[in-house]
Amino acid sequence: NQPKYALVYDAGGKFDRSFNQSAYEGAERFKKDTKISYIDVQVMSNAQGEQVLRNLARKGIDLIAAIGFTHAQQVQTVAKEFPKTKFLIVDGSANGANVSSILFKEQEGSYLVGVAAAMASKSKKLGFIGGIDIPLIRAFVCGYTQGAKSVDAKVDVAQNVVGTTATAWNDPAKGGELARAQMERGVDVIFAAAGGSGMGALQAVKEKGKMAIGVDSNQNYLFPGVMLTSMVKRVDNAIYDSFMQMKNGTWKAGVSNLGLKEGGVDWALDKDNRSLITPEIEKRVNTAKQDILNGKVKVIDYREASRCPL
Amino acid sequence: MSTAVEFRQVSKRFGKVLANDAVSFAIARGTIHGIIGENGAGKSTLMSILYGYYQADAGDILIHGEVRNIRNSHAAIELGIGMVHQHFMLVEDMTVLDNIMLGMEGGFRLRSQRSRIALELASLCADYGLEIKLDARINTLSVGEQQRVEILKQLYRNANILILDEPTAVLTPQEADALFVILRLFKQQGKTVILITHKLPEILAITDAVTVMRAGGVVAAVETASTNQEDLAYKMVGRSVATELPRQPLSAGVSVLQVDDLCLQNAQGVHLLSAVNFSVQAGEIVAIAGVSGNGQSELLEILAGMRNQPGDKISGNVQIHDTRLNFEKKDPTLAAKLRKLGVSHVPEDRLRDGVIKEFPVWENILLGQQSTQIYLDKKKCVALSDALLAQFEVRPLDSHLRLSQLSGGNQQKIVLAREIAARPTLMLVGQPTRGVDIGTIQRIHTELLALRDAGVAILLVSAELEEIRALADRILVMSGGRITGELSIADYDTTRIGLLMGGLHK
Amino acid sequence: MFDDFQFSTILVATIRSAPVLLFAAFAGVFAERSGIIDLALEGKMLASAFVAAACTYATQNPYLGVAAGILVSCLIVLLQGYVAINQKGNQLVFGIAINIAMSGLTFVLAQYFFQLGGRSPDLGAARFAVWNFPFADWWSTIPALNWLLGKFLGGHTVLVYLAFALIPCLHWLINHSRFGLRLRAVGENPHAADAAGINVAQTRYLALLCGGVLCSLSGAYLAIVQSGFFLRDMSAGNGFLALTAMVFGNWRPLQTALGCLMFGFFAALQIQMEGVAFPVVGQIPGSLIQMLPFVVTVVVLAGVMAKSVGPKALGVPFVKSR
Amino acid sequence: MNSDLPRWATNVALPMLNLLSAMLVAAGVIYLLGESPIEALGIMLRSALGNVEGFGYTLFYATTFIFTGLSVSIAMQAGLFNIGSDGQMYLGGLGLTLVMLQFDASLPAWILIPLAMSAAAVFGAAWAFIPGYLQAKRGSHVVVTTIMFNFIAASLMNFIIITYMIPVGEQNPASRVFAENAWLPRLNSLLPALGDTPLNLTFICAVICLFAYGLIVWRTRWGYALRAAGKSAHAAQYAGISIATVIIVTMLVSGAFAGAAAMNSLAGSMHYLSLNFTSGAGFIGIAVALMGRQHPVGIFMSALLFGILIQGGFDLSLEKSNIPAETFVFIQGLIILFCGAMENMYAPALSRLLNRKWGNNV
Ligand SMILES: Nc1ncnc2c1ncn2[C@@H]1O[C@H](COP(=O)(O)OP(=O)(O)OP(=O)(O)O)[C@@H](O)[C@H]1O
Ligand SMILES: Nc1ncnc2c1ncn2[C@@H]1O[C@H](COP(=O)(O)OP(=O)(O)OP(=O)(O)O)[C@@H](O)[C@H]1O
Ligand SMILES: [Mg+2]
Ligand SMILES: [Mg+2]
Repeated sequence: NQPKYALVYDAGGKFDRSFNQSAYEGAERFKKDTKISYIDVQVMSNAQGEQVLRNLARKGIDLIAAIGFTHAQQVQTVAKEFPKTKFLIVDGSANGANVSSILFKEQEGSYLVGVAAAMASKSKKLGFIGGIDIPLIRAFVCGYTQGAKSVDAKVDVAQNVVGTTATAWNDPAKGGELARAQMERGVDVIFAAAGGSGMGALQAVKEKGKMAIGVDSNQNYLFPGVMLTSMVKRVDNAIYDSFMQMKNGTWKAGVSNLGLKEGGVDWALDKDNRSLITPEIEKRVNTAKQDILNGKVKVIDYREASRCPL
Repeated sequence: MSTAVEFRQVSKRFGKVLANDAVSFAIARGTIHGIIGENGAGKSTLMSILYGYYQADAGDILIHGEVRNIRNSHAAIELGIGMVHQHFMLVEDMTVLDNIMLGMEGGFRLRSQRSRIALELASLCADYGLEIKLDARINTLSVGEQQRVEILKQLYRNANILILDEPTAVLTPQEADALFVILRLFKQQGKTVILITHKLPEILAITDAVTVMRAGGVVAAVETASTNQEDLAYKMVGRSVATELPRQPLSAGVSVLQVDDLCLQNAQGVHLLSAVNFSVQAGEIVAIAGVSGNGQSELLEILAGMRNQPGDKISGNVQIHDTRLNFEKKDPTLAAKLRKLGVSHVPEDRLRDGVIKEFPVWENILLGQQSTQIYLDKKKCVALSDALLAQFEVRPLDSHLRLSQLSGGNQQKIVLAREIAARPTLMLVGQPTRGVDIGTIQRIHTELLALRDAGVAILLVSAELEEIRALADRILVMSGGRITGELSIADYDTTRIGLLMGGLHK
Repeated sequence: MFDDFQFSTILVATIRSAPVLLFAAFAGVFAERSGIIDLALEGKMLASAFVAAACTYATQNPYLGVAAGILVSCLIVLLQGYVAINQKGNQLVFGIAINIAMSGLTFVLAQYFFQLGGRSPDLGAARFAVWNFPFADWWSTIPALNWLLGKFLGGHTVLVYLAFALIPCLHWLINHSRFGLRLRAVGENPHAADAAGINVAQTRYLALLCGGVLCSLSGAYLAIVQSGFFLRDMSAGNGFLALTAMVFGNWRPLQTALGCLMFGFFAALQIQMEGVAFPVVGQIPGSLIQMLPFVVTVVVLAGVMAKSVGPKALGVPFVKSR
Repeated sequence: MNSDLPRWATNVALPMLNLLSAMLVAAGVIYLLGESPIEALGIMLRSALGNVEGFGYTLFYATTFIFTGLSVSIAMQAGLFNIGSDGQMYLGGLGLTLVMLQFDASLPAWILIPLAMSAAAVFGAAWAFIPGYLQAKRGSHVVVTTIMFNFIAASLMNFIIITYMIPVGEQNPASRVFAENAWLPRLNSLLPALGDTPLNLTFICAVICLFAYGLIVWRTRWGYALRAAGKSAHAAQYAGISIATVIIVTMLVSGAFAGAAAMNSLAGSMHYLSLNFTSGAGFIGIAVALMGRQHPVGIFMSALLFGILIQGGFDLSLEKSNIPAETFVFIQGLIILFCGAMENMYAPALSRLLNRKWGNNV
């Protein structure tokens, strides 16, 4: 008897070209490799989250993967009601003997792209664009800045967020405007972590012939020659692995924090950005990676103490 | 003489109401033709059909002998028909010139057309002796001036059939006379005028023929020369209408309203009222006569606690019974407080101030009285309302109807009924019979006199001297914001009052 | 952080982002001056943004995209006219219905056609060309001229110039043309206009259609010029901001344009204020700075521009009876 | 307009015809998406009404909409278009959360919960006060100021939640979870037959508020003044009703209703304050108020309709992966269009039909 799988996206939706999509790709890979299908759902509002999880649990799904921190509390609640069902929460943490939480050390990946950005920048002015001002986004900025400053302490990082409501992730015009404003002020590399709004930023960067850094999944292919790199967050791997473990009976509850070492985050280097990454940059980034891996560099996690002491 | 307009079996139904019932009559070219009838008789509806405003359900309209299908006002205008509506059809925020050229601009660019049309209008004004500032905004004009704009509009459109729906209801006698001069000029030029009015003397004075309507149909069509006021009134109402009402001798009591040195200055610094002094005793009717726009409306507003315009300065002393009114602090609830003192108020513009058209009748009966109890017991309120409707012969007798479903005259009766039912000790009444048919006028006058005899102090503002003569015990004449004279009913003298109204006191 | 505000940058950003609000607010002016409340701006923008992007992508011609956007916007407007003028329905409800329906429909269609999660593919090169002043090699050497001609006045797409050119045109059309006179009359007192022989329904339909065209340009600008693709819900409240600018501007073209530019200016200022350390208060958190344009609007409305009075017949269906 | 139709026709037949039309268009869309409309409708109805638990969820969603619908309705009665219910609900959530976080360890539930409810109402009212005051005293258009206040509320709450509410080390921008005695009693604890739904005490409050609303607006002098001021400023002045007072008080009550809406999701279901927890419920309130014609029964029915759409639509999209959840956003729009904006579309035809049937005596 095969276990049954389900995937619950958050309000960003399955094709957000960001972590929901990444989760979807992981599940698809699992489906291709094992010929086992799964159910996927998207919630429209917070209150629905709990209902979705409960519905799925009642349907006899064995492993329910919830994507996005908005589900954290809901998973915890529902997991308690259905002790036989396994839950996976990505990007958030929940307690429970049947819950596994996967968090990412976004700061480590951000550190690497910060290094690359500082190396590639001629003006030594970098930009960052976030969706909403939330801890996750602050963790991105903090790692990015730390990485950049490790190359050259005089590097400046301009940062903006798109907005405060849910539309902030779907406002490419504003994203583009933020990017243009930053470029007007001399910024020549922009790291956009703002969902659909970020796409607007990348587009604006392309128009101005500057460089951009993508987020979550490898976005290099979107604008070859413009994308300096992407800070990839392997949600797909997390989902794939978790589903596989379930299949093989090795699934375990608990919190895992996936950083560089665990292959949870990384920077992206492929044919699309090969031309922008000079050997020096590549060397410097790889050194930084080594330093983090062997503990020589400790990357600040904003979320630990809600501070970014730089 | 050829006919200008002929109605053949014209019928129009609104839901359950048959507003026009197979109406047939002809209007001769180059005449002034009167149409009279009770409130709700169907006069306005018929004219609206002629002007293309409504479509008749059945029947034909012939213009200059030809059957015409008048689909909309545009078609009517093309046929040379013009209409001056009772509620003026002017855009308040625009200038006189823009209002007149609206719909007949002559070109896409206004600026070049404006000067051309202004010249044309100037010569028309000279021809007809009209005096109008073309660049004034409509909302700065008096009612009489607005009406002149409407007429100028029709002249500019070269209307040769002119419909006027109750044109004199809101005019002063002087303004009415000026209007008739223009209408006669019209007639001299071979144009046709259709005049709707509730004032029989006007009919007799100016029309050539009269059509009398009742309940949607024509009940009589006569030459004016062959009839008289009593006859017309009888035909209209279907019973004889007494013109003189019996009155008890005056027995005035204590002073209820005392006004000393009342002054009002508006935001622009204009003195609308200056040093107004008078008093009203219990059991008497004091009437204020005057050309409208000379401060009577403002006086009534102040006394009713409704004057609350930004920038107003009110000074002086107003005392009702033993209470002195305080005007220092603008108090929007003053009107409610006055009611508690026993003041009732029939406002001049009843349909604007005195009712809420979207509310059912029984809720309108509560207006102003709403603060007497916390919980409004619907059963009790409806019962009260039903009783009042019966007492005042409001038709239809249904408290649940939306007020707007009643005819204008009946809406007026509801305001009056409500204010009388409040058992006031002081009653403020503005223009009580404006736009009301003669049967209803008689009813309203009877009620007011009954109140007076019951010891209520009544302050009456009216532009109708006839009405003042029928009701008042004392007459105050206002002009330019001052009281220019006072006389008792025994000394009633139309010429003297006329002079005082013109501001010419001894 | 960077030491100073770059005022010039703010001005350029104001110009660049103005068309979205200008087109939409002018659409609102047309509809509302004729007496029809237009809460549906947001929905129309979204629909035409989608259609414009999809069509541009399919044909690789932005002009065809804009034309298709206009067509769709006008179709919605015809429905709006049918509801508001013929059916005498509730105009507010219509607006809300269209906004909600379009938010759903554009996503469903975008997903159906492109499978990109409510996004259209990137339009790539199929976008409007940027217009530049001639003799660039001469003036670009002088910094001031370079800014003025290269960034402030030049370097925009045709839609930007169109939006700004519309300001005086609209002012003239509304206040000094026959159409404008009739439009205003119909919005202030349709009964008077009707009595003057003007076809109220026709005038309102015409006004709505003008608004429909303008509104679609706003959507097209969002999708084709500013973003380069369509994204679900990308109107992001701009339709409501445009309405606000219109009320703020007392329903008059020039003041409305001023309101739009003010919004644009404060949005640009807000972008520059993020992360800047201020003398006394220090660095203001991003989410508080986001409030700036909205707080300014409230303050200005409450202070300087108190009492905006709309067309008198606004929102009241015209029924021929007194 | 359709005053010549009998009551059953205007109140039942017309809305049904309109709903049917909306459903037909929706069916077309579902068909185009490659699914069977009949089957889809079946799934929806079964999920939203056909089982106790689903119905509980439907009522749970409806509860929030009743409150926001009341908020918009009461303002509309006074002639004010309050678009700010969403922001007021958001702030109401803040008030409730502050009380919960402060006292959930120290106070017993029977004090804590009423206290939190009042705080929600007070915060909502306070957020509505400023637009109300500005409208009353300065004439600033309440439509514009409330829209602005929605944006300002979003920024402010964002700031407060991020800066002060997130427990240290947490990722989720949300407050900590309230202690269990701060949770509103669920109705299934009284009536186990209801099954496992978050339907809670707030629903009872909502029904009480509907009654209170009807009573206050149509049967008290205060409601009379409110409606009079909303219909005619002149008549209000004539009757000595202070319009400024009416505006301010009405906005306070409207804001309080919106604030109280926060109870349902925060104290009844989620038990913590999170970013944008309102999910646009305030805007749905506008649709509810307009479609329900500001009448208590109408508000209840249209809130229920939206509850059905959300609950049923959600389950449908779960079962039919071809139908994205956004389809129901579209269908919501269609229903508002047909039942709200074109409500009288069939009136002439219906009245013609009836006239033919019973002769021409209507
Ligand atoms: N638009 C309408 N809808 C329904 N009923 C109407 C409408 N217009 C007029 N009526 C009804 O038709 C009848 C005739 O109205 P009309 O206005 O023609 O009367 P009138 O003779 O002008 O009265 P008045 O002397 O008061 O002006 C009235 O009973 C009125 O209620
Ligand atoms: N929808 C409607 N249903 C029923 N009656 C209506 C409707 N609309 C208007 N009426 C009636 O039509 C009549 C004509 O309106 P109008 O404004 O001419 O008043 P009126 O009767 O002429 O009164 P007045 O002469 O005092 O102005 C009014 O009595 C009004 O109540
Ligand atoms: Mg009449
Ligand atoms: Mg009349």
